[in-house]
Amino acid sequence: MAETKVVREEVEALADILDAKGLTEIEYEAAGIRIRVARAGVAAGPAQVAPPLQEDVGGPPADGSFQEIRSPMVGTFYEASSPESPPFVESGGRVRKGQVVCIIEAMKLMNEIESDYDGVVAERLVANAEGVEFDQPLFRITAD
Amino acid sequence: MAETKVVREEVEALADILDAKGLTEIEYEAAGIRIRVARAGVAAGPAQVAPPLQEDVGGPPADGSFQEIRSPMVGTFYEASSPESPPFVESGGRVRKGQVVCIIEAMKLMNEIESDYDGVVAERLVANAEGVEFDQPLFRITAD
Amino acid sequence: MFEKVLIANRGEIALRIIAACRDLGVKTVAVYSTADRDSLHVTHADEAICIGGAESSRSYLNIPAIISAAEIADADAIHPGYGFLAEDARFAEICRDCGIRFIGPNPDSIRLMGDKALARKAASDAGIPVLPGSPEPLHASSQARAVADEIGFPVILKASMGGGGRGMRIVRDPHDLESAFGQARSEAGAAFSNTDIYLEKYVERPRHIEFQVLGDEHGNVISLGERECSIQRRHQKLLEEAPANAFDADTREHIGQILADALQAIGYSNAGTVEFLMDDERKLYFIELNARIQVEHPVTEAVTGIDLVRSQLLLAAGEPLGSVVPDAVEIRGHAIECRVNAEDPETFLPSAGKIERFAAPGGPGIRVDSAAYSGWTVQPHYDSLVAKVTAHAGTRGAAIRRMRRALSMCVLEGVKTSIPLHQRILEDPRFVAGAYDTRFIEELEL
Amino acid sequence: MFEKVLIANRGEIALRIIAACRDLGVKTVAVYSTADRDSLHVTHADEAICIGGAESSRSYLNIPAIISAAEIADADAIHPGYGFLAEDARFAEICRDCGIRFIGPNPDSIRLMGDKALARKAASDAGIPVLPGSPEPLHASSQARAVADEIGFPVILKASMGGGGRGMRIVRDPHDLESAFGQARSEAGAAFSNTDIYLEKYVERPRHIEFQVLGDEHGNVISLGERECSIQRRHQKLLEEAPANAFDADTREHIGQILADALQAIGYSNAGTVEFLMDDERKLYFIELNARIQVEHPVTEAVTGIDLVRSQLLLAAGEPLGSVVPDAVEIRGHAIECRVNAEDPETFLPSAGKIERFAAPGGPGIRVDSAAYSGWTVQPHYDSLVAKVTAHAGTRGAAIRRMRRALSMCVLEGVKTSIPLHQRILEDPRFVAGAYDTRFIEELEL
Repeated sequence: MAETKVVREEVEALADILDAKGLTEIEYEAAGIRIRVARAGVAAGPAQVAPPLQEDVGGPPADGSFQEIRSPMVGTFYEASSPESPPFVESGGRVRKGQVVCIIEAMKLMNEIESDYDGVVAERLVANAEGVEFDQPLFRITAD
Repeated sequence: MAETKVVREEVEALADILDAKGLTEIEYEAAGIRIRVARAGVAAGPAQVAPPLQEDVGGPPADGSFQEIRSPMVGTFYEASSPESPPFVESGGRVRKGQVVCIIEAMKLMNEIESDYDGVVAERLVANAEGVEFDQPLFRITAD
Repeated sequence: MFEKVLIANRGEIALRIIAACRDLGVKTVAVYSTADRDSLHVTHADEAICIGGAESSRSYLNIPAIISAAEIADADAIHPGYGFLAEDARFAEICRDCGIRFIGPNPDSIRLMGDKALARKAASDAGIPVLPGSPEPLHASSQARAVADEIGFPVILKASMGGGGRGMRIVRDPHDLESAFGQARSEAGAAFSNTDIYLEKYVERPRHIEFQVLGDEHGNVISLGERECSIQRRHQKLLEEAPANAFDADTREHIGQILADALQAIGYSNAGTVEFLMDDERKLYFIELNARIQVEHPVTEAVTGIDLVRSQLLLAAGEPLGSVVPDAVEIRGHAIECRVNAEDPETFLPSAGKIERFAAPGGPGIRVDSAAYSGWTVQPHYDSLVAKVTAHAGTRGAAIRRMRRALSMCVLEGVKTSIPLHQRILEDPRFVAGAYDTRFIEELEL
Repeated sequence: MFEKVLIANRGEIALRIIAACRDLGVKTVAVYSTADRDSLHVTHADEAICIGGAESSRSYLNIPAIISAAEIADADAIHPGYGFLAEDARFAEICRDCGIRFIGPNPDSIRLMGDKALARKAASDAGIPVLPGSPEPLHASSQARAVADEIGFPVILKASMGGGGRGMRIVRDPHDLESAFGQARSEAGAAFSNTDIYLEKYVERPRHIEFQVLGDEHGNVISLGERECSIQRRHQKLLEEAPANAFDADTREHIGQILADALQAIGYSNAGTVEFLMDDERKLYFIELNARIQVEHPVTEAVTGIDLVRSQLLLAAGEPLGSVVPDAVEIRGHAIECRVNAEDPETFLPSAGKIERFAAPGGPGIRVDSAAYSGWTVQPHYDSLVAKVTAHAGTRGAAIRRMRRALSMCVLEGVKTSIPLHQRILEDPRFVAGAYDTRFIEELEL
């Protein structure tokens, strides 16, 4: 559609200006159209910038860079594939990207949750058979 | 599209002003168009800090230090002691501390208002026989 | 009564349901999207569970997430509010299958009312007046002509599968019927791959009248009288009243009884709204039944004194109608609701953004339903309703004056709102006279 | 009707008066102190005039400034609200002398009711029940004994010029009367240089009952029934109800008629509240008449459907009572008001400061009167009332549930409030049973 193209051009034009001028935000509004382009944190060009704020995740690692595995759905957290089986992962254990770390049951479906990171399980944040929200942190993984 | 180009020019112009003046944000709105450009945190360019904002008193004196004579009560402002008399003070005239500058009538009582300052009457802010609030500026007085 | 109700909605209706639950001593579970973390329904519910991302499809329309939330919170019922999943028969079925009470009609009723053709037929069979027209698709313009001659012009041709005006033609002159029929068929064929066309009487300047009904699980249905919702822009209601203008008690009684009988016959339960067109001879024609609580329910609450959301909860829990509503429902005074939307008054687009200052109006006769507060952000992902202001008074004139006063004393800064439009409506002589129809807004805006 | 009314007050009552004026199409002038520049009464009035500094004596009690403001704004009437100048007979006289209508009783009525002894005598003469006691000062304990024997113990001795408990003695045993009389006299003499002592029946656990009256300028007075205001802390009302608990219709009718007759006889006009003590035998004793609109007027508005502030305006403009209130005043359902104060729950001191977040409760049956908004500062100069929440429902039980719900859904951050205390009151079994008296709060707080 022609309309899409016009919009695309305008947005690109604004994005170019953002870059060229070292801005962090442009808002533009005209007859029935509103465009906002922004780039968080770093401004291009001369300006020096404060380091990006670490999002507060409430947790310990003093020094620590860690990653979180978060729940992609609402459901019930299970540490193992069955009550008799050993947990998929244990605190202090090593995980590889793609490895199943737990199961979230939602609507009778067992959803295997995989690690997005290679590393060590620094902490498990949820008890077995506990309910979890969308986006709730489940594990903290520290890099090797 | 022609419109896109016009916008580009306007946005770039605003971005340049942002730089030149060391600002962090400009919002611009005119018939059917609204543009906002911003640069977070550090301003590029010369970026000395702007002088502290003068509190807006709505008036002229560009350079100017002036003092205000304010109404100590609610009432009606009179420039003279009677309709036949000349005004107590005129714009451009000189006043001395303690000199009567006007009358405020409140509850049938005529209250003479005196200047707190020596100086020149830069401006009279109230028309004759107009109602004035408590603390409303009546005259601006510039020092000699 | 339920122990704990999950509210599968957001905004003012979620607060409204929390209020009804709290009045009954029932615990509440809010669900929310990542965009709604700072919302009042999250603050006020006893528990709150994040169910997904900002887009409705990932959160408030996400059936598995909502059911899972109900399961982990151990909720025994779900109130769907309006919009989102409120009229999704499948959702109602899934709730039932999961042993969670869906607070609304049974899935069969929802499904029946969701199919406009079936609903119309059921209504007609039950003796509810419907627009005269062809009950079955028409295959030739001669058939169309025969029906049109019988019911009288103007008529409207509609594609059976239609929507958005395509395959639709209004015919005022019999001579135009044949060509209009051909055009409608080809448009319908192109748009929906189906050339079925049906024909209905066309009402030139209809008024929108709707009846509030309540039914229990034991075969009893009652009508609580009507509302008038003719003040619409692009089929979005802006202002509603109860009772309707110049609506007589006999008609209220008569239609109410027909509706109660008809809905009893199909086993309808819980709250519902039966929508009608009214022509200039004040004849009513069934359009559809909305199988849920309605945005504008406060006007009926004001004039009847009946708490409709509380009634929904009680009825869903199996209470008989006789213990939920008084024996004789009385209509007292007049009520008007204005839907204050955050929207651009020129473009009608949602004016998303942060509310810099909000102070709701108060005083006698004013009710406010709102999830807004200073500092709250109107989300672009959802509808633009910021507050519902309801004015109730002894007479329509007094209700109008109270509403004008309330809107003039509503502080809402930071977003553009529909208040100036509402103020124009409330000052318009036709509105004040109660002599308006669904074309009021388009004529006001000329 | 007036063209323009100046409101000599601030806060929620100023907004309440603006609302009533707006409903009547009357223009409004707000006056404000320098501390109240950002107040909603300034925002919402048609005009606003700064009249002085933050201290009440320089602004809201500053008669010349207020009269001057009325003159420069060309207001033809002044509504004093409650508190400040509302019961200042001199102010009412100055208004009259300046040709400005004072919206309230005439100065003579205000002055009569301001003198408690005269008011008591006038009430007694008019057949209003007063506490039995000595009409004149007593000069010897033997006199006191004679009166006490006649009316029965317990009795209370009070200094005629008294206040603050000095020169006051409760006597339960006849043997203690002589020494108590001596103590009271010497205390009175020391404190007030006047040893006049009088004696009254002492009510051990009184309830506070008050009747709302309205009178026109043509000699007609009506009673709109009673309120119960026994929930008080240090004589400050915290929660009020209408109707009173277990108050029978016959008493309402009977006392109402006596009041109407008595006030007609003295030419009382506009709104007034007649306060009574009620003893445990449910007998009523006149205390005083407040010649103004009362903070707690919304509970009467809720159950009668009568807008009292509108009525004040109409009556002051000379409308006859018959055109202001309906022929038969009906009491419908039950209403409760909670005064949400910004105060420290331990020390009861005003908790002045900025309100960080305010979201008033809404939904069915809830009315809010408030001048607060997020970002508004509770001023230390004035009273600490932030919002009045009124719940109305068909029954007292339902009104209590609605009030609990409303308070639980009131967001008020940044200052300490009385909400937790209100919540304790609303959960207390004695309160729920309606079996409480003016000592309720002190016993609750033990």
